[in-house]
Amino acid sequence: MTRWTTTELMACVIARDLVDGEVVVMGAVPALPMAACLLARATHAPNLDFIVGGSGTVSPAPDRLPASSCTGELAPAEVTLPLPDVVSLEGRGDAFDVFCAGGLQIDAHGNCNLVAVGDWERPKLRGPGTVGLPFLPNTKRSIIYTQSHTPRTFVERVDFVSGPGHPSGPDEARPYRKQGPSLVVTPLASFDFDETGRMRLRTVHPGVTVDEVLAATGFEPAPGPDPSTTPEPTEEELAILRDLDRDGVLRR
Amino acid sequence: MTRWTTTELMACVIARDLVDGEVVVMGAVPALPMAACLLARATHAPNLDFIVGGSGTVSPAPDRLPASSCTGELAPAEVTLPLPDVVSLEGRGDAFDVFCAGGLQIDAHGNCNLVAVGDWERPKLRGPGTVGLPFLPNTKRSIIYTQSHTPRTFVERVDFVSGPGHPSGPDEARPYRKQGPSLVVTPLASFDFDETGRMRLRTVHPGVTVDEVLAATGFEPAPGPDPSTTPEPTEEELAILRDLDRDGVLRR
Amino acid sequence: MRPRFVDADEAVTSVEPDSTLGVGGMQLTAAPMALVRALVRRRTRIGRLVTSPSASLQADLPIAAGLVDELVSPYVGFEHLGLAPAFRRAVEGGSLRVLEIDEGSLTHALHAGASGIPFVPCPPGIDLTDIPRVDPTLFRRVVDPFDGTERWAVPAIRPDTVFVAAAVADEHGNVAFDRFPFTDRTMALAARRLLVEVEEVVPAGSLADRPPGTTLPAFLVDAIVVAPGGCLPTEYPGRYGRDDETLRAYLAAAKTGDPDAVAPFLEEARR
Amino acid sequence: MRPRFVDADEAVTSVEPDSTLGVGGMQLTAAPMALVRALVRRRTRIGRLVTSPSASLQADLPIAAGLVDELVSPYVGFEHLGLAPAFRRAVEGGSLRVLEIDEGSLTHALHAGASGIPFVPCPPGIDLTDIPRVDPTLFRRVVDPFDGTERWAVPAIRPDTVFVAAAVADEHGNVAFDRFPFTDRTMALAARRLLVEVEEVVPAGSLADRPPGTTLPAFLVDAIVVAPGGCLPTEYPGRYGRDDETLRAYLAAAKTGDPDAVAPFLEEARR
Repeated sequence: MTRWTTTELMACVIARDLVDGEVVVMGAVPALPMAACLLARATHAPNLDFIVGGSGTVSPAPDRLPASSCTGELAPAEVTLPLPDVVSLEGRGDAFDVFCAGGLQIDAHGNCNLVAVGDWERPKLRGPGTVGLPFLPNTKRSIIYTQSHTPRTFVERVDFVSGPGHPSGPDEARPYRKQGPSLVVTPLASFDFDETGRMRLRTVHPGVTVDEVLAATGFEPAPGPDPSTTPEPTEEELAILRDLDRDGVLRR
Repeated sequence: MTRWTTTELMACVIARDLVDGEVVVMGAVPALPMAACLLARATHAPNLDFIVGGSGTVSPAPDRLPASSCTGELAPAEVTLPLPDVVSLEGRGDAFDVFCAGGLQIDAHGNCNLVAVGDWERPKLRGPGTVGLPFLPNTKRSIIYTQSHTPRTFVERVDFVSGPGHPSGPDEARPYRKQGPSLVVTPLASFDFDETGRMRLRTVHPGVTVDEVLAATGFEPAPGPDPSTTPEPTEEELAILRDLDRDGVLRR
Repeated sequence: MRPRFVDADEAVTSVEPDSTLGVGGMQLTAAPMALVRALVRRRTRIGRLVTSPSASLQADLPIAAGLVDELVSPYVGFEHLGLAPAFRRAVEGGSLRVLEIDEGSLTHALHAGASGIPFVPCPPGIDLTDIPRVDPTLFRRVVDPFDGTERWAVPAIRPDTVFVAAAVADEHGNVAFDRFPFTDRTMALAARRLLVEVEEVVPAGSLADRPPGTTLPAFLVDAIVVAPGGCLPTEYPGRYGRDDETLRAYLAAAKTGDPDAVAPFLEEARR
Repeated sequence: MRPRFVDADEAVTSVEPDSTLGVGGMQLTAAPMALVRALVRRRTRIGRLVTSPSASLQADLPIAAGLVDELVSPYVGFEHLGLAPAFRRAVEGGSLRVLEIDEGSLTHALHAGASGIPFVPCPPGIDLTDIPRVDPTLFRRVVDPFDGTERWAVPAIRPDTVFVAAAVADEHGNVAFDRFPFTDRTMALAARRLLVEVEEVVPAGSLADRPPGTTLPAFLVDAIVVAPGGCLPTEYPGRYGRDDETLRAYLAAAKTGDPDAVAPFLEEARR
C-alpha cells in the first residue's frame, strides 16, 4: 500500500506538466484533469485557466471534484462561456493551449479513438462518440490520459481516428508539427513523443517495471533515454489534492 | 391645423395594418414603428410582438419613445435576444412576420435603397448602408415608411437595390411571391401593391389631393380602385399615442 | 404567436412519426425527460434523432424502446456511470444507423439551421479524422471560393421538432434557462416546432431583467409543458441534482436488452 | 495569459499601422471611444476598419481624421441626428473604399472568424440585392455540395485588433457587459488581439454569477483600459446616457470638412 492512489499520482503528473498562464480544456468525466489543473494553480501555475467541458465554466473551484462535466456544482466559476463559444474557440485554434483527452484506443502516434473498435459499420465495441476530439490539433498540445493501459487500448494504429495525434510517418500527407499530443499518462507510466511523433516511454510509476509497461503496450515505443521512476506525490501535492477531493473520487 | 400630426397619422396607418399575433422587426430610428406596434398592442393586437433593432429587446414598453434603437431606455423588455440571434432568425426566414423598413430611394416595386444614389462607385449621395434590409424577403411581408415623399425618393427603379421588393416584371428571374412589401406609408398617402408587385395608391391623407400625391411620385402607380381618404386618428388612438410619446417625438 | 400550455402527453401528439427530433440537455444535465418519456410511451417512431453534443438518457431510452432509426450525436454515454447500453447494443447489432458527427460540426450545423445558412465549412481538425469519411450524408467536400482549397462541410440541421428543458416560463410563454443554456438555445432556434418543458410558471414580466442569451421569446415556442422535476434522473442545475441511483438502475435494466425491462423508466420521475 | 491593465494611449501602441481594426458599439451605444480617440490622436493609419452592424462616431471620427483606407460596415450614421458627415464626404469624394456588406453577412463572417470556419454561405435575401455584385473581395459564388445550387458566400473576418467597451473588469481581467452585448462579444471572439475599455474594476470573483454570454474570460483579453465615461458622447446602457449636444457639435464640425474642426473631439470626454 502506498500513501497515494495511482489516480492521485496521475493527477500530479499532469499538474506538473502544466505551465503557468496556459488555458486547458477538458471534456466528460472531468475529475482527474480538473484535479490536475486545480493542483497546478495551487502550486506553480496560479494563472492557469481551465474550461470544464460542456458547462463552459472557466476555472471553477467547486467544493468537491464533480463526477459530471455539466453539473451545476461547477457554478460559480470565474466566468462561464456559453458552450457554443467554447466550440467556436476550439475551432479558432489559437485560444486554448492544452486539450486533455482520452480514448478507448490510443495508438503509437497519439491518435485517439472514442468511436468504434473493429469495423465502423459493425463494431465489436461501439464507443460513446468523439465529442470535441477532432479539435485536438487546434491546441498547442494535448495531454492524453486513460485508466486502462492494456495491449487492447494501446495499439499500433487505432481502428478509427476520432482524435488526431501525430502523423504516422513521413509518407502521410499531413506534415509533422510541434502541435499534437505531448504527454500520455496511464496507471503504469507516462510517455512523451519523439521527433517523428511516435510515443516514447518517459517514466514508469513507482512499483512498476519497464517490462510490465512494455507487456501492457500493444506497440513498440520509440527508443529514447532510459525511463526514470515517476516522482511520487509530495506531501504538499497530496494535501492539496485531498482538500479538493473530499469525496475521494481519486482514491477509488 | 389638425388635431394630429402627419407622423401620428402614419403611426395609426401602420398600427391598423398589424395583425394580432404577428412578430415585427424594425431598425434604426425606431420611434414611428415602435409607436405603431405599441398602439396596435393597446388596441386590436394585444399579442403582437416586436423586436427593436440592434437592442434585441422584445416588445419593450419604455417610458417614452426612444430616439435610438440601441438605448438602454429599451430595457426592461419582456425578454431580450442577443443581436446575433436576431440576425440568425432574420435569415431563417420563418421567425418574423413583418419587417418595417425605409430607404433614401423607394421604387415602384418596393425595392429600397439605403446605400447610394447615383453610381455606387462615386455616388451623388452616399447613404448610411443597408444594415438588415437584405432580409426583407424573409419575412411574410414588409411595411415601408418614409418621411420624404418626393420624385427623387419615389423612383421607377432604385439606383441600388439594398432591400429587395417585388420583382420588377415577368422577365425577371425571381418569381413574384406573396411575400414582399405590402404597405407603403408616407406623409402624403398610403400604397399597397397589385398582383404584379407594382405600387398602387390606396389612400390619400386628409387634406392631400390625388394630384399632389402623383406629382410627388416619380413613377406612375399601378391602376386600381379610386383611392379613399386615410381615416383620421381616432380619439382613442391619439390618446394612446400621446401617452406613449411623452417627448412629442411624433408631434415635431 | 404565443405558445400553448399543455401536458406532456398532449404536447408530443404534434411529433410526426418518422420525422427528425432534436433533444436538448448536455451529458447528465437538463435532459428534457418529461417530453422524451411521453413520446416513448406513445411509441412514436423517430426517423432521425439529433442530440446535443453529449447526450445520455434522452437518447438511450428511445433507442432502448426500439424507436430510433438514425442517430446524429457526437456522444451518447453516462460519464462516470459508464457507456450507454441500448446505444451500444443497437449499433453493434446493426439496428441503429449512426450518422457520425463531432461536437463542432453539429453545433455549427445547428447554428446554420437557425440562421438560414444552407451548409457550413468545417473548422480544421475534422479533416485529420475518419469521421467525415464514413458517410456522405453529413460531410461533403466544398471548394472555398476565396482561396480555392477543398474543405469538409456539413449541411444545416433543422429538426422538425425540438425538445428542451428550461427553468421557468412566464405567463406569456417566454422561457428562461437558469445557468447553463449549453447548446439548447441554438437547437431551439433551429427548430421548426419547439416544445419546452419547464420547472415552473412565473408571472408575466418576471423575465424582464434576464440577460440576453438566457431566454427564448414566446413567439418561438409552440408549446410549454410544466413538469417540475421533469429532467430527473438527470440534473437541473440550481433546482435538483442528478439521481445516480435511478440512472444505475436504468443502466442495469437496459443492459439486459429486454425492452420491457426499461418500462419502469417511462413513468414520470418523482422528486 | 491574463491581460495587462494600461491607459488608452499605451494600449493603442499595439495597433499595427495599416492593419485591420474592428470597433464594437452599436448605433449610438457603447462605442469604444476612449480607445478610438487614443488611436486617432496617435494618427495610426487603419488599413481596414470593420464595425458592428451599425456604427456612428467610432467610424466617422477616424474617417474625419483621414486615417481609414477601407471600410467594412453595414451602416455608418447617427440615427435621429442625421447622416455621418465624414463618411459621406469620403465616399462621395472617392477617398474611402467601401467594401459593401450587410448586417447578416458581417455577423456571420465574424462568427466564422471566431470559429475557424473559413467562409460562410449567405442566408437568402442578399442574392436579391446589388450588394454582393459590386466587389468580389467579400462576396463570391460557392456551390453547395449537398444540393448543387450556387450561393453567395462571405469570407471569415478576423480583425488584427478589436476595440470593445464593456461595463466592468475584475482584477484578473475577466470582463462583463451590462445589458446589451450586441455583436461585440462575437467581434471580440474573432479578434487576434482584443483591447477592452471598461467603466470600472471590481474585485476578483465578482463576475462568478454573471450568466454565460455576458462575459469574456481574461485569457481572451490582451489589454484593459479603465476609462469611466469612455463611451461618451455615446451611451453606455445603465451607466450614462447619450450626449446629443456633443454629438450635434461633432456633426457640425465634421460637416465643414476641415480635419482641424474635429480636433476637440479627440480629447477625453467628460461626464
